[in-house]
Amino acid sequence: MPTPTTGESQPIPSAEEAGDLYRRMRLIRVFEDTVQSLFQKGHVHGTTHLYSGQEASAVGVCSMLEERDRVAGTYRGHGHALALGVPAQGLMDELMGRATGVCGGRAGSMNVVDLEHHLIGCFGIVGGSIGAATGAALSEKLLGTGAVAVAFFGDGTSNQAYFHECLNWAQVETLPVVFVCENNLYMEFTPIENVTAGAIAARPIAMGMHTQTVDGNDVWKVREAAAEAIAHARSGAGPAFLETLTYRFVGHSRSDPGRYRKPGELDEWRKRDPLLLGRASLEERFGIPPERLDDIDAEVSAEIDEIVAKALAAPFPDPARSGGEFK
Amino acid sequence: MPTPTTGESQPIPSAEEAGDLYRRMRLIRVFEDTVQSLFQKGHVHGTTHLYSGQEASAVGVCSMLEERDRVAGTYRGHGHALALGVPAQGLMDELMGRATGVCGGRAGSMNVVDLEHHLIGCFGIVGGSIGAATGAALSEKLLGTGAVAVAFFGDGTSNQAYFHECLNWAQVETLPVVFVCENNLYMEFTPIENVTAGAIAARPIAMGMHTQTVDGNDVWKVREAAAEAIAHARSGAGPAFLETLTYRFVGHSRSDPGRYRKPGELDEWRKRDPLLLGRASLEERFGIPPERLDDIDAEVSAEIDEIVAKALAAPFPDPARSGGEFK
Amino acid sequence: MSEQPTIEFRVALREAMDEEMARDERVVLIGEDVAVAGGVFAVTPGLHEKHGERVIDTPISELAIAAGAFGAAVTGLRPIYEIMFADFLPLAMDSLINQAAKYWYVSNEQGSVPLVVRSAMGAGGNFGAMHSQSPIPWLQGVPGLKVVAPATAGDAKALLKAAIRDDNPVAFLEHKRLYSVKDPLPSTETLPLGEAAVVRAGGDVTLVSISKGVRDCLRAADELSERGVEAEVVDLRSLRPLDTATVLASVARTNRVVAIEEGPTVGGWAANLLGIVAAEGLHDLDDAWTIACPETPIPYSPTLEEEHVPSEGRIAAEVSARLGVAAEIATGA
Amino acid sequence: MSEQPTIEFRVALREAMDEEMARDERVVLIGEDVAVAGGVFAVTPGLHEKHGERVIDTPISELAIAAGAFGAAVTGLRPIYEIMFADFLPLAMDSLINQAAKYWYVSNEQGSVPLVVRSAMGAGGNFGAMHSQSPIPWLQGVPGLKVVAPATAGDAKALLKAAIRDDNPVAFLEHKRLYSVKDPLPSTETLPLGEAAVVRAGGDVTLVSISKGVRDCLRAADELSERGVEAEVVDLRSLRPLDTATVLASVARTNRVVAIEEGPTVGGWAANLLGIVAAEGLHDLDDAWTIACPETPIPYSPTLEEEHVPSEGRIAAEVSARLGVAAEIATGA
Ligand SMILES: Cc1ncc(C[n+]2csc(CCOP(=O)(O)OP(=O)(O)O)c2C)c(N)n1
Ligand SMILES: Cc1ncc(C[n+]2csc(CCOP(=O)(O)OP(=O)(O)O)c2C)c(N)n1
Ligand SMILES: [Mg+2]
Ligand SMILES: [Mg+2]
Repeated sequence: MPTPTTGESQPIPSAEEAGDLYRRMRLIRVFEDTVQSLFQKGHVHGTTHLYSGQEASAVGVCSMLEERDRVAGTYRGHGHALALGVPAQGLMDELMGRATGVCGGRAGSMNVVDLEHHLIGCFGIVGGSIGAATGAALSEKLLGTGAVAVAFFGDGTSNQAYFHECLNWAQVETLPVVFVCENNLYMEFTPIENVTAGAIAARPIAMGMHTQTVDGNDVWKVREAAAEAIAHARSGAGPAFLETLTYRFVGHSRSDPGRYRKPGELDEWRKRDPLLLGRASLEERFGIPPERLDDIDAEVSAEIDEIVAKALAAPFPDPARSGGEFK
Repeated sequence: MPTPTTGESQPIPSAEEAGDLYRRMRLIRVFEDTVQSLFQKGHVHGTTHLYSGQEASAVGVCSMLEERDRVAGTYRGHGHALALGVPAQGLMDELMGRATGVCGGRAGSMNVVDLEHHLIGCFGIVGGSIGAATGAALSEKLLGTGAVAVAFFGDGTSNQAYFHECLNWAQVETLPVVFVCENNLYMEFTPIENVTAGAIAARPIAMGMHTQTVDGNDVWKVREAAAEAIAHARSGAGPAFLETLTYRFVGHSRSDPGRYRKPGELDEWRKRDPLLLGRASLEERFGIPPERLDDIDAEVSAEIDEIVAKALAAPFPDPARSGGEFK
Repeated sequence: MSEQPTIEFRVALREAMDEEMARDERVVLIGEDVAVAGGVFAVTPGLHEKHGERVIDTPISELAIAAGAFGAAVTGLRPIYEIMFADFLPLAMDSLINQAAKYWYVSNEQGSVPLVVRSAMGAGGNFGAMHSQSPIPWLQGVPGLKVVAPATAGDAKALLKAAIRDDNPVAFLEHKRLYSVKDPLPSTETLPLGEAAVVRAGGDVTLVSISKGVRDCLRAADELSERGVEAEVVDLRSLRPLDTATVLASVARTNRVVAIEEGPTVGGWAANLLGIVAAEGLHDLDDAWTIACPETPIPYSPTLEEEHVPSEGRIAAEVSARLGVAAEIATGA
Repeated sequence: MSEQPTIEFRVALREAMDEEMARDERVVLIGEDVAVAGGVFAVTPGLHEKHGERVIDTPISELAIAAGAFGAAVTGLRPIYEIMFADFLPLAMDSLINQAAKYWYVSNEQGSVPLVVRSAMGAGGNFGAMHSQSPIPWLQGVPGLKVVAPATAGDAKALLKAAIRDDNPVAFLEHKRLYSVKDPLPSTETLPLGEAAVVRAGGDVTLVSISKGVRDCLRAADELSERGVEAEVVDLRSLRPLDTATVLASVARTNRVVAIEEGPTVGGWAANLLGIVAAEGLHDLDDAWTIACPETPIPYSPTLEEEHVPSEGRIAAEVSARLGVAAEIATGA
């Protein structure tokens, strides 16, 4: 399972690293497809918000981080977690409410925490990730760790209190934080332009923040932009804002007829599936043959099958051992 | 007591109207000086936030409003209230906690409401005025009244949740609201530039909002800009943002040594006292002789003296008659 | 029961809003995805189509929604706003608590604030700790706010209509596990806010609850009845104003009261109610206690969540156990 | 008493923060005008000069402050943040309730959240309805949060130090009317959170309160003593965890309990406490009631505010009146 690099990664990596990136995106996709079907079968509970279609964003950004860096994700956080190296088994067990889950079954899909794997947390409340990463960056600054903090969040989140207050504060305190706005065009079922005045990126720009907008389905472009944003934040020059333009292939959450999509929109974006783009570029740029990529696909599928089998066999948490007063 | 005009006012009015504007600014100044001394004597309670130095902002804006329009002010709201035509007697009685106060002594300095005189309320919590005016504008729009709503607030308020969320929402809903940011350079004791990323006006601009910045100590310039902002909002084109650059001559609130002021800053601004500028322009532009202005000053002082005498004689509210369940 | 026409809880809410919007042009509905999409709990489909621009989709801006509704309420509209999950209410609370709830009093009754905030609360759906809370503890101690939570579809319709017609702010809390229940149509157009109802008569013990808890109590009462214990069940319907008179009258009959809350005991409404009962009716009391949640956040996993929240089984078990114990003490004394 | 060295409440708070910042590099202080200006209640002067960038002036961004403190707390710092008036806490509450209070539990105890939010609460200063509230009703029902409010300068220092050393979030509430009181220095470095104290012994009635209310009770107890009633006074010190054992033990001695709250009865902690006492110690209870505020917002005018808030005079008067009545009933029975 790849984890954040030691910082020596260049946006354009070795063929082996490139294969790993593809594998990571593939893992997220298969994981999410599997979660969807497990949800329908009643093994995953509550609700889920899947990351399918947006893989290049998290994988691109996280692959440029260092061991010391930390990340806050969202309720659409399986992709953020897997991109960071949170073990897929622990994540799947968590979603299935098992004692073996990364949070012992207490958190569920929306609120996963895995401190060992750099994940401060996934935040079920819109904007929460921004606040958490801003605070983490305050730690990094005051403790002088040289680390950066990353917040993932969606386009719709740019209209909310956390966004405005934290961006401003991070900028005046020159905090080492990268704000990654995953613009998938929709806030739930509402087209983002219906509820957003002006361009999202105009907001950090108005605060004098380092700001980039990038094709969020092209993992190489994301890596390139992320490298710049992370370097900016790490240099002590203050926060960076990175908007990744992407699209969600599946429903917003568990039930979603998708009537809000513009005609043909989904098909257009499917042509720009980050996995398709990834495959093409691996062949073109790195000369990796399609068979090797098929092998990766097969390996990932096998891995997930095994994970599901284990998860299904894992015990549920014992309520008698839950609870516990705060230390 | 002048009240909002019928909308026929031009930014450059008749000599008589001009005299009234000066009188209004003078009234606010003397009112505030009086409140300060009554506070020190223990007749005004709790805390006060005085408007001295900022008079041209509220008087300029409010003098361009129509009868149907509505205003939300702040804890620094005596100026907002008096500019709107809230009777000085009722306001003074309120500050002195009397039963005859405009809110029967229940509100006090920070939370004055006078619906009869267009004042939705003064809001003691930073940002509250923005929310109230945004909502009022929603009423105006849906009820088709043709009215506009005005929110007054300070520079420091631009870093807070209400500001961001309401500006965005007002813009996407094209609400008839004018956001008047009274930039007096300080958020309490903190220089605004220390806590604010970029220029305040860059924020509404980033949302595509009609935005102006104007000399807030020159009542004519404020009127001119306000006329444009109000016309824009009233036309149905959406909100307008008006930043009035001004300065507070007195402490932030009851106790404030003012150590945060830059050396010489207060003196510089005192040279641009809106009352001095007002007097000069009345003489120059309208040929109103200084003696007439001295008369106004004397009349205002006499008026306030009388008001204070009445307020001191007014009864305190009877606790037995307070309370009352909600209707 | 089977002959009466029934209505689904979410439809009851929809009809209440629809009818009030038809009745009064000033009623508007504001919220995230309430208009075109019809709400994430499918409560509001059709309202936008019917009432047009009076049903408004907003950005994710809970504070602006609350404050906008407040500002609109004091200037001529009668807004209903939706905070999707009650867990998000804290984001809106400054306006709700400091603006809406205070205005009528502080303005010396110059202006009232006719708004309703609707919100989906409650556990039992495995939504995890931040999408399952009851916001009652945060809201009940706010003078100037009414806090209403219906237990049946019929009450939901009548109480929501009353809330919309009320001239001051009402927090209207809808338990997520109730949206799909069906109940008889309401027998009255509105129900007064702040009046509890005795929904089952019984002489041995009074069970008091609100919202989904009332249904759990009714089922528990049936179980208890089989064991020979007749429970009276009081549906508070509203936690502010709090109808202590109805509870006291019931306790005067039964001498034992149990308050069942989906939330912690410390800082919760259940123990608060018992305290008021003790203050006003101590001489009537032979026993009083709460059945509530552990003092932790709400867990996600089904096995944990199920044990966390009071269930009909737990209510029946605890009541019979404690009555047994109480009887022994009485005998021993 | 007069010989003991004393300390001013605000200085006690300052010393607690200063000493903890000296002791532990990870402790930082964040808030509006807390650094250069030293805080609007003059609690923090000198800390910025001494501890440099660890004392941070912020924008008016209560939510960012709270969330920043949360994020910092889970990544290595131990932040104290100040919300200037407790009335502004709702603006910060999403992070406090949904992030800070839940994290330790939901993360399955992977990460704790060592933060303290300090805030000035309370009426009596004619600050009006939005600058005078007690936030206790909004916060007490939040599992995962501790809620502490000291009554004396000595306790303030020891409890604040304990709060800073605590590994999970603590809301530390400072009554505005106490900042200038002087009391003896604390006798211990810290005091455990969640332990009440019997601060006056007496056999006739138990008066329970917290923060400024405890001082009112002590003065009322002196008055009552002159009338021949000996009141025991319990200072809860913390409302979550709630030390019911100390209250129950006192009630077992006195058989009468009055809870005095600066806030409404409905939804307040006082009746909640009485409910818990009733549930656990009903057989000890001869009488129980609350002395609290009317169910309205807090008025500004001195004549109104003075009557709104429980005072020593009202406590003494109500207790003697009710004991008189109770005595008669006892005699008549
Ligand atoms: C404060 C808050 N309001 C509303 C919600 C419900 N909600 C969950 S996701 C979502 C849409 C978020 O849109 P966006 O930021 O674009 O992220 P995306 O879901 O598209 O990734 C909403 C409204 C929430 N979780 N938190
Ligand atoms: C939400 C909130 N936070 C903090 C305060 C305390 N406070 C009152 S006025 C003020 C400064 C406001 O600055 P600005 O917006 O520039 O307005 P000004 O006072 O300069 O007119 C602060 C922090 C408050 N009333 N409300
Ligand atoms: Mg989106
Ligand atoms: Mg200012």
